[in-house]
Amino acid sequence: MKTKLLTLVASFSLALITTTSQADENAPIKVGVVTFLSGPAAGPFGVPARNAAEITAELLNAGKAPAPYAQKGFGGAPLQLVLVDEAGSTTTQVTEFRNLVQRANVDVVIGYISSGNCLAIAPVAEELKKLTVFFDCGTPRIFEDGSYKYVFRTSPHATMDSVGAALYAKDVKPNAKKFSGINQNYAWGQDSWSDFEGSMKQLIPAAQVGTSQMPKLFAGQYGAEISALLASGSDIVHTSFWDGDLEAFILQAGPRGLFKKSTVILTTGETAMYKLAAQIPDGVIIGARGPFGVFAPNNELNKWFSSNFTDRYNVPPNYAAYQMTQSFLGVKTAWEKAQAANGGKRPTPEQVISAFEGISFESPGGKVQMSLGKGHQAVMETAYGMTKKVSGKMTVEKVKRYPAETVNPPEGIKSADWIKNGFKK
Amino acid sequence: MDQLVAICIDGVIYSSWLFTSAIGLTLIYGVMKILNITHGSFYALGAYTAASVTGTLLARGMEPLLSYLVLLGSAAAVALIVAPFLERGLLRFMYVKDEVVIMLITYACFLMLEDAIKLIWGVDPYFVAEPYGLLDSFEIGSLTYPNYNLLLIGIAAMSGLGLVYVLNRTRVGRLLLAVIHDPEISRAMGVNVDRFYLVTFSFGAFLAAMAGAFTAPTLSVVPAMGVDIIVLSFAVVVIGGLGSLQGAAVGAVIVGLVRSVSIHLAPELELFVIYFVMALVLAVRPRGLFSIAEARKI
Amino acid sequence: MSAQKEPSRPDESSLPRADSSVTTVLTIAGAVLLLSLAAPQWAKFLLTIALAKGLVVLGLLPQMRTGLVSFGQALYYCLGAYAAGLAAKWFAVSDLILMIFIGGSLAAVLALVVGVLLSRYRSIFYGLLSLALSMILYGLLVKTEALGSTDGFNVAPFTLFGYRPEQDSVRNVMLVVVTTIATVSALVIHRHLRTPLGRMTTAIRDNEIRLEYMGASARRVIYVNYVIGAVLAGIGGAIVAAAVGHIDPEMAYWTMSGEFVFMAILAGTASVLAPFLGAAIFSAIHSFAFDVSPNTWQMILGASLLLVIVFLPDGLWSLFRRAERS
Amino acid sequence: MDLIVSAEGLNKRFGAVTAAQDVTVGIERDSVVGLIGTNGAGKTTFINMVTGYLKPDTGRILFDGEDITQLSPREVTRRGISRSFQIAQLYNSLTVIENITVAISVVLDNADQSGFFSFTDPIVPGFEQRPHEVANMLLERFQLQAYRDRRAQILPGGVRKLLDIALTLVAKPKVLFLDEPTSGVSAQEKFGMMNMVMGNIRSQGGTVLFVEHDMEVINRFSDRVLAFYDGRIIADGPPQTTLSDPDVLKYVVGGHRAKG
Repeated sequence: MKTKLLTLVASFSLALITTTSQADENAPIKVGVVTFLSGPAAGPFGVPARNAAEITAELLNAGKAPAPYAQKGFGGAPLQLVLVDEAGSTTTQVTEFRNLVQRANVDVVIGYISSGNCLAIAPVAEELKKLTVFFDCGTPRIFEDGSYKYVFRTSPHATMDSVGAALYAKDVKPNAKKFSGINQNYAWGQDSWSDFEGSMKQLIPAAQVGTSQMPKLFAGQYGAEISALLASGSDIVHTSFWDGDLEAFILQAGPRGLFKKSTVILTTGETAMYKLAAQIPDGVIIGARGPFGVFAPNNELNKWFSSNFTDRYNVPPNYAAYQMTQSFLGVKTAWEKAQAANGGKRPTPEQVISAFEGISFESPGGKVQMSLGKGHQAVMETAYGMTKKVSGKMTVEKVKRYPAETVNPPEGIKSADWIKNGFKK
Repeated sequence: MDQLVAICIDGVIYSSWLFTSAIGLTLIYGVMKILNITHGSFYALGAYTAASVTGTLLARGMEPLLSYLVLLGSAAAVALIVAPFLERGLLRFMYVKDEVVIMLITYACFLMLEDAIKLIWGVDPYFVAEPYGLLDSFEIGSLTYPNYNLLLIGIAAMSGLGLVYVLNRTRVGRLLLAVIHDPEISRAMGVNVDRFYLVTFSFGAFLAAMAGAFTAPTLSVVPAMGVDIIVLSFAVVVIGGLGSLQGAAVGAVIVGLVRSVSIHLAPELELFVIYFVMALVLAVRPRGLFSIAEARKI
Repeated sequence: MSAQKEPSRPDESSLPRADSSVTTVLTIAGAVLLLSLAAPQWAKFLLTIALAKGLVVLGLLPQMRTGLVSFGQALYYCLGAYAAGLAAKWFAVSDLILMIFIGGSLAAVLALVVGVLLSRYRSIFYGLLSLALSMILYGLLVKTEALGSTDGFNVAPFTLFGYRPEQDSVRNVMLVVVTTIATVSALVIHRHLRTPLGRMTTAIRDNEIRLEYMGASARRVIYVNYVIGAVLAGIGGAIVAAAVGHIDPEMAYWTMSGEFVFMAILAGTASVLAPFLGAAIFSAIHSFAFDVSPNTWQMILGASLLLVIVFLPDGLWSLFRRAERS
Repeated sequence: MDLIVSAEGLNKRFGAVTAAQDVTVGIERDSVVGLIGTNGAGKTTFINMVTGYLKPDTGRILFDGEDITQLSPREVTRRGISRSFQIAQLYNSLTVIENITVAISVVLDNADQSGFFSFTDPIVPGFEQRPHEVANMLLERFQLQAYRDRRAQILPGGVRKLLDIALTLVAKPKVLFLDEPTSGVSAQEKFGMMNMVMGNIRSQGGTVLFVEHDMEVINRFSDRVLAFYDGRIIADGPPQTTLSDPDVLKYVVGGHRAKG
């Protein structure tokens, strides 16, 4: 044990030395990357995101990215990744974040899938004055309940998913009588459902709630819930399940004919659509938490990213991967803008931040605008579609795109209120 | 009416799943007084092995109906390889220690096995959905149930009754009861207690692995799937009374039914059901419903 | 300190009287404080959390001496944290000491009630019932969306006697406060274990029937120890809430309780300082494992626990004893 | 006559086994009573009932005129009845001195002398001495000094017995039951041990009932003997008369010999 303590101290003193070399222009830029490397969220989000981070850093360092990202690394300086597992309590995560910043002396932290962790990290990032970019976590509370200088989120927040889902539901089932939901019994599931329910009440006032099932997170067994959903005789069933729970739900609901009985909306369905191509029938509504994966625009950047990613890891990138790369490109844009303003010299964090606020940049998922939360929160368009097998291959049809301003609240209005007031601008 | 039927069916299905998942735990505790946290690891190992092996074989064009045997086989394989290694290699040296300390030892093993699983299978989910859909399905009112559920109920019943038979009707069973009652005296009387422990532990592990293996087709096999099953089966066996088979059965039925009632009538409460029942039962019967009486001390 | 002489055993025959250990504890505490104030920021935070969790483990110590292990200590850890957090959120309480006091008292109130029930339980059932109770709190908090469900909520920066420490001195203030509380608690527990009541704790583990035949009430002893444990857990939780600045239901989850027992076993119950050692080492291993192998840290954690249990049955503290003997 | 303990018509069955049948007996204050009988004759059951470990199916037990039939061992002990055990009941992980300290602690605690805030040694009720003085006195009286810091676990059988008895004396009992104090002690040592034990008890006064298989010991130390057989008291009186009673010779002494 003692030796381990020593190692810790040693690593710290090492860190001290490295910091002194900050001044040098092309010294590597240390990027702390925090995603789930263990636990249930590792498979669907954590590891794809880590892979995306690694391949993106590698391609950027090699200068192998299309315009406008052709410049090496960030403003010519190579990127050096420091990985941390997001697993464990928020206390652990706050501790590890501090270690990242003060022991590993990273220049910027990109990460966090769990909303709880994002909420906990934000104030700490302020305290430590460290540029921190959330790439995936969903809760709108971060910039609606707080205001931060050093914290950015380059992915749209979760409200968009539910509102988009409701809009699509209205488009395909304008006169639905009943809608139900099955969502995990924790913040993400509860928020997703209340946003969806709220939006539906606005969009299809006639529709009633059949049942709202809230199984325990990672319950795995949904027999009874599915019976309840079947019995409710709903036209629409909404679920924000992800990962194992989503897949288990599909596997169990399929044979029991839920997909035949009701139109099912899987807001994160994109992560499962290829894996479970055999089990997902046609006509299931799926989303990707934004214009990612199958919904990504057909542009240079997307081709570059998805082809490189697929070649390396033999699977197409899912939305978590897209969001990670998006964060890197966002920071890169801000960094280089600041560096240019700084006469080509390495910008201070403050300069990067002021450059970052309110910018818009291109990502494999399309246009990203940092237009909420005083320019710290991104908005994007979103898209939903219906599954359709074409010669055994899983695809989406009837894809509808909803522009950013229709699925995101305007600056200064909380998502919940915005929905309650009928999406008034 | 329709709902009542649904409640019962769902309850029974879930109960049988719970029972299969928990019975191994209560068996090992009953015989060895070990509250075995690696139970969750064996559950996960069973699921992973079953999913990967069955998946590959089916891909190689194996007769689908054989997949059930493969599921069973993979569970057995897991138990035969990992369990003896754990019991002979580590646990048997620890029996002198405190119940709680042994429990922590299994906790440590659980942590390591978690990562071991990750190293072997990675973090991507595994699927083996075929066996679930294979057996057609039955209709009740407006509800459809795959017959696979009946298979699960059968497995639960068989493993339960099987154990009861072995314990009460066979010579081995009686010897085992003797070992349970007093390992020292049994040893003195020439019973090979060590072998009984080895076999019990391996069989308990097998039951856990089997639960995992036969659950695998109904879900996606992902990291940490063994974590929740631990507390869940703890709750079930504690409600029934640690170390008691009929207790585990009753516990499973109670939890299963209460849960399915709450899902159909008050979904909001589902989250607490198990712990409420557990706390309630313990408050009334400190050692669970079918507790085994303590021997007199003086 | 004298309690080191033999593991998990009260020392000698002297019933409560001031003894050498007081000075020992004070010196060690002082040394720790001085060293840590010189340490880097991240280490200060690591230590603050470790000491706070050490308090919870300290609360486990008397219970473990009676041979009872609570797998639900997280109940009071979380309760203390939420009590402090809500006091800050709803009543704009920001004073660190007041928050800690509130956390501790609320834990005490609940424990005084629950303890009546729990003191009837022995062996594994004591642990399992406490586990069930903490999981019920977990469920309740997950259900309360008003409090952010599993996301929890942030706790505003604290003040101390009306002044808000500067950004860069926050860690030091925190550290001084925690070290003081830890020291006092350690001394209180040390003394408690040497009072007639405390003397009975180990006796219960060894032979409860005999103790009853001496005219003592084992239940009372267990009850008192349980409440003490709850208060310390509540205090620890409140400190963590203030230090981390965020709280969520995870704090009541069974794995959290497991972590506390883990720490307790790691260091052993020989001395009232052991819990803090255990917490510190655990945090160190954890952070180290995260550092060197983010993909397989559980492996390292599990292995180290296993090694300690197998080779140091009385916990790491026994190393000190050996050193002392040789 | 002045009865301190009186049992009236105690009956106790364990399933088919009759452990006590209509046991009625009065014990005079400050007497020394020997209990004899083959194993399973009901001696220990009698003790267990009087000390509250077992509840009789019928009948009642009076202590100083108070009905203690339904009281728990703790409550019985607090009223002044202590017992030692056939198999010495000690705190095995503690040293001899710590075992005694626990006993003293219980007495102090019952006297509400938690002493958390008092920084001077409390006075042990009944001894009017400080804890360590009481402890040392007992060590001395029972010749345990040599074992002072040994764990109870590793003590020789005889020493365990002595410590067990020493522990019972800390509460200054009015009535003391000794369950086979000399079992596991060699014939030569028996008398020495009994002398020491009885001496110590006498020195602080009180009534003694002790179970013993060795008739010489009974003869020497008891001034009254109760002979148990099949859960009943088949003879009761001074040693000489009881030990020469034909039933006793047949069922107890003989039975005992038969057992070897």
